[in-house]
Amino acid sequence: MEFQEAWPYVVGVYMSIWAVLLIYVIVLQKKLAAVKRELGSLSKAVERKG
Amino acid sequence: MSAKVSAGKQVFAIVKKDVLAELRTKEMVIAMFLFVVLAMVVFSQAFGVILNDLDRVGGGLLWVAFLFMSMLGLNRSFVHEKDEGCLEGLLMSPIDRPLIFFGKMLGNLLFLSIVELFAVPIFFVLFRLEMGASMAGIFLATIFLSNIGIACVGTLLSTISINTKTRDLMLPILFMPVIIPLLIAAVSATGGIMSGEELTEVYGSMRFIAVYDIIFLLVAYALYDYVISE
Amino acid sequence: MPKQMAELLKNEKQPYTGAHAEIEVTGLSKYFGKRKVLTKISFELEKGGFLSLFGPNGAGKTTLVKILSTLVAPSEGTVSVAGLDPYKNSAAIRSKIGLISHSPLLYLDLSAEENLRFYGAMYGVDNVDARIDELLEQVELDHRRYDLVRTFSKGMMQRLAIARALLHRPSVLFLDEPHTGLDPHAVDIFESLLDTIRQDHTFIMITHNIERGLALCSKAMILYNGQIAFYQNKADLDTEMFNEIYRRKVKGEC
Amino acid sequence: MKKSSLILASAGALLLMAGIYLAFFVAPDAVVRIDDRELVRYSQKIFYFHVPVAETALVFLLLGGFFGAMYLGTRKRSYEQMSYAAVEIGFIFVILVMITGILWTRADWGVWWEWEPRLTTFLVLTLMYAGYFVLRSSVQEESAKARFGAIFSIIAAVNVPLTFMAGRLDSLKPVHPKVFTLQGASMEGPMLAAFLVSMFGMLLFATSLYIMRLDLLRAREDIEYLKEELEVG
Repeated sequence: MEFQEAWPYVVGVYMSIWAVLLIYVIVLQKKLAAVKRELGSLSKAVERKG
Repeated sequence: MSAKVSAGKQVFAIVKKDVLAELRTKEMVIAMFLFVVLAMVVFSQAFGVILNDLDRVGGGLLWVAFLFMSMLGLNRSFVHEKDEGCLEGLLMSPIDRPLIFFGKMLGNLLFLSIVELFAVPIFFVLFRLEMGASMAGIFLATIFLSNIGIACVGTLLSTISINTKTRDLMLPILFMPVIIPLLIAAVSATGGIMSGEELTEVYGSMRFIAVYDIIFLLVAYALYDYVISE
Repeated sequence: MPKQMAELLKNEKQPYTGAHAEIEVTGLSKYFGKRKVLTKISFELEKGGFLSLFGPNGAGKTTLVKILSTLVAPSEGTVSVAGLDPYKNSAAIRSKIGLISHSPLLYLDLSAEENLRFYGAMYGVDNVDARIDELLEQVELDHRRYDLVRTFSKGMMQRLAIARALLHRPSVLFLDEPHTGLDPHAVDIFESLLDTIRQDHTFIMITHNIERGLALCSKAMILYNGQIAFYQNKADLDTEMFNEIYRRKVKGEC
Repeated sequence: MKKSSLILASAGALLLMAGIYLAFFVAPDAVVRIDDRELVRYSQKIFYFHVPVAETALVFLLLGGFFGAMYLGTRKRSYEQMSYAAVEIGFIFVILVMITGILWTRADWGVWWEWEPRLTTFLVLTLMYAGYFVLRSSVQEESAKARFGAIFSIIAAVNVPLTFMAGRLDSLKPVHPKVFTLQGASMEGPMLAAFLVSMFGMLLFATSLYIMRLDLLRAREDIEYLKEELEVG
C-alpha cells in the first residue's frame, strides 16, 4: 500500500498508542493524588490519637 | 497405625470414592453424555450446509462438544468436596497435596473418557463418517492424550474457581483461554486423521499435545499445594 | 524454685501448666502484608487439657486453629503440637490431630462405612474393619452402617463426624463450633460422647456458646483482633471479668 | 510523580520521539518486488511501534508470572503487588497490540480482522488476562485474592509460549507480515536502529508506568492499614 492510502492507519497506530498510554498515566496520577490526600488526612488523625 | 501411608493407596482411595459417589447418583456422567449428544444435534441443525464437508470440520465440531461437556463435569468435581467441608477434612489428613490433585484428576479423566467412548461412535453414526481400524486407534489415542491435558488444567482451575463468588461462571473464563493451545492441536490432529492427511503432520500435533500435557502436569504438581491450602 | 518458673508464675496472663505441654505456642503472629491477623499469641495446653476459644468473627480464632492443624503457615513465632513442629513434620502431626467442625466433613453420597473406609485409607489406619465396627458401635450408628449419609439427620451426621475424627486415634482434637445446628438432643449425645473420650485427648474448641464452652473447658481464652484479650485457667477463672470482657469485645457493648 | 519514574518516563518518551524520527525520516521505506514492479509498503512503518509494544507486553506478562512465583515462595506481600502491577501493565500493552494489530491488518490486507496465528494468539492472551482480573475481583478475602492471582499469573505465563507454539501448527496458516525476514533481507542499518530505539523507549516508558502503579498499590495498602489501626485504637 502506498503512502496515500496507508498514512491514516500509520498515524492511527501512533496516536492510539500515545492516547492509551497518556490516559493511563493521567488516571494513575489522579488516583495517586487522591491516595496522597487520604494518606495525609489519615496520618493527621493518627497524630491526634497519639 | 503406620507412620507412612502409601501414596498409591491414597490416590486410589480418592478415585474410588469419586467413582462410588458417581455410581450412586450417576448425575454427572449421564448429564455429560446427554450434553454431548444434544450438542451434536444442535450442530447438525445449526450448520446443516457445511456438514457436506464433514471430513474437514468434523474434528472441530467434536472438540467443541467435548470441551463444553468437560467443563460441565469439571465444575461438579469439587462441589462435593466443598459443600460439606470435606476438602478441609482431606487437607487435614496426612496426604501430600499433589496426591489430592492426581486423585481428583484421574477421576475426572476417567469420567471424561467414559463419556467420550460412548459419544464417539454416536458421532460417527450421526454424521455418516467412516474410519479404518488402524486410523481409529490413532484417533482414540489423540482423544485420550488431549483428555489428559483437559483433566489436568481443568482440575487445577476448578479448584480455584470453586473458591470464587461466581463459581460455575468462573471456570469457563479461566479454562478456555488456557486450553486453546491444546484445542488447536487436537482439532488439527483429529481433523488431519479424518481427512486422511499425511500422518507426519498428525504426529506433529500429537507431539504438541503430549508436550502440553507434560508441562501442565508439572505446573499442577508444583502449584497445587498453593492452590489448595492457604 | 527455678528462676524461669518464678517468672512465668509472675505473669498472670500466662498460667504455667507444667513441662509436658501437648500444645505450645510462642510469640505466634500471622500477617498479610501489614495487616495483622494474629499478634504475638503465646499459650500452652497440657495433655488432656481443654481450651475454649471465644471471640467475635474475624478475631483470628479459625486462623489460629488452622495454623495448629498445619493448614496455614505462621509468619512469626513457634508452634509445637504433640512435640512436633507443624511445618517440618506436617504429615506426622496431621495423623495426630482430628477435627470436628460445624460441617460434618462427610461425603453425602457415600455410606457411613464407605466414608470411614475412605478416611481410613487417607490415614493408613491398620485393621480398618475392626476399628470401624468399634467406632460405629460407640456412636450408636451400627444399624445405619450401609445407609447413605445423605439420609442421616443432622445429629446422626455429627455423631458420624465424631467417629470420623477419632478414626485414626488422634491425640489432639479441634472442635470448630461443634454445637452449631444441633438440636438439644443431639447436643446431649454429642457431649456424652465428648465425656467418654475426654481423658485421653487434648481439645481446643472454638465456640460462641459461653455456657457450654465454660462448662467443658480447663482453660478459657478470648481472642480479639488477633490478640489475647483474656486467658485463664478454669480453676481461677474470674467469671465477672470474663463476662465483662466478653460483653465488651465480642458483643461490642461498652 | 516520584523522581525515578519521572526520569524513566522522560527518557522513554525521548527515545520514543527519536524512534518516530528515525522510523519516518531515516529508515528507508520497505519495498516489495512483485513481477519486477517495485511497490512501496508504507504500512510497514507501523512495525516500529507495533512490535515494541508486543515485546513489552510479553516481558511484563512473564514478569507477572515470575513475581507471582516469588510471592508463593516467600509470601511477601510486596511480590504480590509487583506481580499484580506487572500483569496490569502487560495487559494495557496487550490491548495496544490488539489495537495496532487490527489497524495494521486493515492497512495491509484491507480487512479489520484476520484469523492469523499471531493476532489470534494475542486475542487469546487478551481474554486470558481479562480472566485474571475477573478472577481477582471474584475473590473476597485479600490473602486468597493474592494467592489465586499469583497462581493464575503463573499458569497464564506458562501458557503464553504454548499459545505461540500452537499458532505455528499447520491448521492455522501463518500469513503475518514478515517484513524483514523475507528472502534474507533481515533488518539492518537505519531500520534496525529505528526499531531498537523504539523498543528501548517503550520498555523504559512501561517501566515508569510500572513504578507508578506499584506506588499506588503500596499507598493503598498503607491507607487500609492506617484505617484499621485507627478503628482498633
